Amino acid sequence: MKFLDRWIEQGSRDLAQRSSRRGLLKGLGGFLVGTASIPLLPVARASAAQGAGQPQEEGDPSSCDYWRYCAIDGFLCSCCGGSANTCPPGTEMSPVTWIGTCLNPADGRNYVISYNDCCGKSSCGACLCQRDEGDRPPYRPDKTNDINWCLGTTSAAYHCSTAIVVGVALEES
Amino acid sequence: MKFLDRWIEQGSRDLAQRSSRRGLLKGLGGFLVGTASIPLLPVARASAAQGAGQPQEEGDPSSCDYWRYCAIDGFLCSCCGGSANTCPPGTEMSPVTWIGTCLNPADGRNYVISYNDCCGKSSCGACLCQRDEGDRPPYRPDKTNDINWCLGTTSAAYHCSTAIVVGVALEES
Amino acid sequence: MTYPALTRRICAAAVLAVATAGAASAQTESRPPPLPIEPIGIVETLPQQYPESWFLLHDAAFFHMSDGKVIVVDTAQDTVAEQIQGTFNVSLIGNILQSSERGEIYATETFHSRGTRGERRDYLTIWDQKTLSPVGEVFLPGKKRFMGMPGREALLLLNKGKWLAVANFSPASSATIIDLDTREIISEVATPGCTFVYPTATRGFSALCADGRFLSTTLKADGSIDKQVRTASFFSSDDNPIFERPAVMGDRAWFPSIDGMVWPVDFSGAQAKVGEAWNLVPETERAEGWAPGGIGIIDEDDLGRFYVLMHPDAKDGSQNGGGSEVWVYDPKKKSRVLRIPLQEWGLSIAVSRGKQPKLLVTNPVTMAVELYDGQSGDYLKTLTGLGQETPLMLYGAK
Amino acid sequence: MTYPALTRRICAAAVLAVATAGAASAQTESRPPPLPIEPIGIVETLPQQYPESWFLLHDAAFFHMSDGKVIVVDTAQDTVAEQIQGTFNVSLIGNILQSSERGEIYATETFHSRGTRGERRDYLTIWDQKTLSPVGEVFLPGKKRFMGMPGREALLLLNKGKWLAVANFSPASSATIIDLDTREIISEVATPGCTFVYPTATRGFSALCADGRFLSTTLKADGSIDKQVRTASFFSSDDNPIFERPAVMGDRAWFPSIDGMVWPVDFSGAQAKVGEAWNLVPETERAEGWAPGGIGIIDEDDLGRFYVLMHPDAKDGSQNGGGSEVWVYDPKKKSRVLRIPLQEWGLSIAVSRGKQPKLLVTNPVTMAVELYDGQSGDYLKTLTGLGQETPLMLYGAK
Repeated sequence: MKFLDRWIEQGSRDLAQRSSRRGLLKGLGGFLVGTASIPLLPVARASAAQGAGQPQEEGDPSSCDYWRYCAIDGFLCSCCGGSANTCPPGTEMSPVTWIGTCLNPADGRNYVISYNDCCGKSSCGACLCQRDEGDRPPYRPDKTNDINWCLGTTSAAYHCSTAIVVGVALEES
Repeated sequence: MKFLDRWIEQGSRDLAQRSSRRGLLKGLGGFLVGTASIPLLPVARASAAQGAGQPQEEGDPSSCDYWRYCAIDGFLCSCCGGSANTCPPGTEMSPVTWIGTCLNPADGRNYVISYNDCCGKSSCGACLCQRDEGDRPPYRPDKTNDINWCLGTTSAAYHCSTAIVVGVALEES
Repeated sequence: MTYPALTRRICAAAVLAVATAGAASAQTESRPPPLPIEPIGIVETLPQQYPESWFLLHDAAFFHMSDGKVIVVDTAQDTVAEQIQGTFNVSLIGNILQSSERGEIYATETFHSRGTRGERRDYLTIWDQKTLSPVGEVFLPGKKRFMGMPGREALLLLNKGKWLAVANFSPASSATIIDLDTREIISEVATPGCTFVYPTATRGFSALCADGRFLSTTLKADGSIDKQVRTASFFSSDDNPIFERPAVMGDRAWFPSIDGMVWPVDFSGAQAKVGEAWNLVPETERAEGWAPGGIGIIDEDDLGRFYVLMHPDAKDGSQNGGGSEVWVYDPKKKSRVLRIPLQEWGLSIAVSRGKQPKLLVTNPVTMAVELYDGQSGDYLKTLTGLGQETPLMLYGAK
Repeated sequence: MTYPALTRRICAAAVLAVATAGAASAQTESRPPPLPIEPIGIVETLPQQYPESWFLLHDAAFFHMSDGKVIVVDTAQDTVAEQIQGTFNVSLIGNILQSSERGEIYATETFHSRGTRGERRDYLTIWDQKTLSPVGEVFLPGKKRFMGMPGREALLLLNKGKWLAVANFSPASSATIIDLDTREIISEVATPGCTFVYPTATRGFSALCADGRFLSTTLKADGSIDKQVRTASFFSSDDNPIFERPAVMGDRAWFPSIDGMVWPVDFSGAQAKVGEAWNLVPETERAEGWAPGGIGIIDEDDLGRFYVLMHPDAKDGSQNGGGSEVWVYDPKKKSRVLRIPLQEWGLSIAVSRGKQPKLLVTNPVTMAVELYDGQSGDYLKTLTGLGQETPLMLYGAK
């Protein structure tokens, strides 16, 4: 028990409280926003390596910084047995959801991303990611990630969120 | 326990991982055993102050070191809105349970302690305490704390454990 | 329940020991008498009225949502054992509302027949304040009760506390009106394009619309619609959205916007009246980019002031992330009266009732809650080890 | 589901954008073509047979027991995204057992109609290995399925994998026999004073008794009792208790005792045959007080060796607390063949199948799991951030 006493005397109590809750800090505390300081990794997508003649994207789909996740708030299905656009085994994808508009740095286009939730198992718990860009309160249902989108599914249990390309947004230039 | 000392010397990175999981370390990791190094606090029990003519006990019923908890493994009801021998509001006390034999240092007697669980709400989560003295595997039901004793209650949800004096054990001397 | 044979033997031995204990101690003159046998089965209760120092911590358990709970805490105490008064479960990110007049706490919950799968059933559970036991429930049909980050705007007491409105979102939006005397649903009011329930007149509620208006509904004595009217649009949910979370004092409310303004709203009549917005950030500090942010971002005290969780360097995406300070406002003067720097960071706040308000803040780094003095702004203490996972919403006890 | 009006508008705009995207990119010659529209609703599946590097982590969620789960993990991978293959929920500290022949995982679960309250119902849930979806369930009547710290001795495949035995404890003890072809209960066998289910003969099971014996039961083809016999008492549950957790290889098992001995048991016949105990601790190290301890304290590999979680300075109360080393034994030689010092501390262990066994250990300090080489004892890696709360039991995938 002595270690506890010393530990408290050391004044390290506060430090020690942080722990794996750091994950919560990132997600629920909202400090984590995609930054350019994190290098983008090559994505495992066959088409990405095939040059300008093929559609391109880059980045790590299991990283919160991945371009598609600009408006996300939840557990990344990529880390839960699914992928950026598929659900983990035994879950069900919600047919209704919120959408975001994210810039794909590999081709300079803005895409409409549909953040369909995977439902029917409890919180995946891995890779909590909160970016919230363009997020609006629930009175704007199309743009809100603050509600449980496991609607129209057989179970309301939220497991993780995907980020599916559903179209190119209107080009600015 | 030495590994813990070394671990602390290693620096605050590891320390930072410990967090409120400290509770788990104590309970599930089983390092916490009542030690005499922690001073016993006066218990809020009217009879305790009244000298040798009255029954006596001492210690802090919300501390894992409290004498009654010698065979306990679970959340202390004292920390959950109950006390050492009562259940928190809205729970139900299990009628069957395991028993331990604990030495009351205030009168030098061994008492039979009944660790009735309080049931019907999910894990209290506070003051996890695992001491396991005299604990036996579940094939010895009267002496096992490894099973969920929320049996014979309307709900099987385990909330916390009490430590009720049900008798004086046979005196050794 | 029957013990197996062996257990019976052990128990018999214990009882025998008790019977002989008196004799044993009589032989040991120097010893005090033995501790008495204690009764089994006693369950604690709480006071009829919760003291001012009590708070409700809604731990929605973001990692275990079907096992969320509310922890009733006395912040005046110094140890976990004294702080925790009791708990009750709230399944699948529900919402809660306390009626001290009725001595009840209402909670929307969702259950599945197999935990996270199987048939879904939604309920309003009615908890007794004194026993923390359920004293009733109302089945909520249609699998549509609002289920999202917990907040104060999904449940509303109206009609002098006799009725309860439950906001629905499927994503079609409506409100279910429940008679709390009979514990039955008396009506459902569609609120197309508008969400949540804010107090309006005596027997009505307003909802907040995607096109920047309020939809105000007044109800007849049987719960059916008397009148539904929309205000003019006063904000753009694309360009200068407001938070859905206001400070509410009687029939007045203040809605902060994501860009740091606040809109006063008069809910006393049958139609919400939106006043002129004023800036939450003093002019000299605007370059620092302060704005509200978090989950439970706002609360009010009994001294007529409201509290907002603020963060600097606001940008798109930071509006739900919490803040480093709580700013206190006098809405009559339209000015900030106190600035409370937090120990670390805050995600949600709540204020206690009474003449000496205390501010409780969820620290998302440690998931502990910190207590501050509402008048001096002084940090008072940290409450942790309460068995909490993610106390996403806090409420001063009523 | 219908979107509200506004949502429909937004979605229409998105579709319009897609339609014109081809034209837009044609005008921008230097750019690659846009990403294609992706299908919605795709759900992953797993291979029919789980690779040797896969483990099942049973996270009983000690702080949220109704929301326990199993995480299927590939320990050969280096990132969380690659490691996690999927999860399934197991409610209220259930137990699991995998049948790779049937491609199914069995889990005992308990549900209440209102989460933690209301009617209790127990089930055996049958999960498909490939889809991690439930493909069947068997209602377990009597509210008596064993519910305690998870382990491998509460469920047993027997009759060449056609039947499943479920240990009951109410605290009266019995076993329920389920036919896995029909997914129906075929019998219930009382095991008075004896608990758990260990393999015995082809169509039988043994239970471990409070008086230090085994009760062996063989069954008829219809599941009814053929014969029940008790061994002589070989230990005292007061003085030299054994753990209920053996290493099992075919019809042989090794039961460690709390004081550091191990009892070999031959389960090949209709009656368990207990051999002579030998000491797990080499003579020269006995002064250090080594003994087994933890939750999942023991496992075996396909090389005929078994692994025990050991701690020094053992005393009354330390038997469930875990250990600092894993010791590997050759039961034929009755000797330790490897000593694996853990990075920090271990609470439960499991070993993978195959010729190159890996050892996975729950670290109760961080609740991460650590991987070691089963032959060299080398530390290989730590897996964490898997969404786990308390991975109390581990299983090598079958």
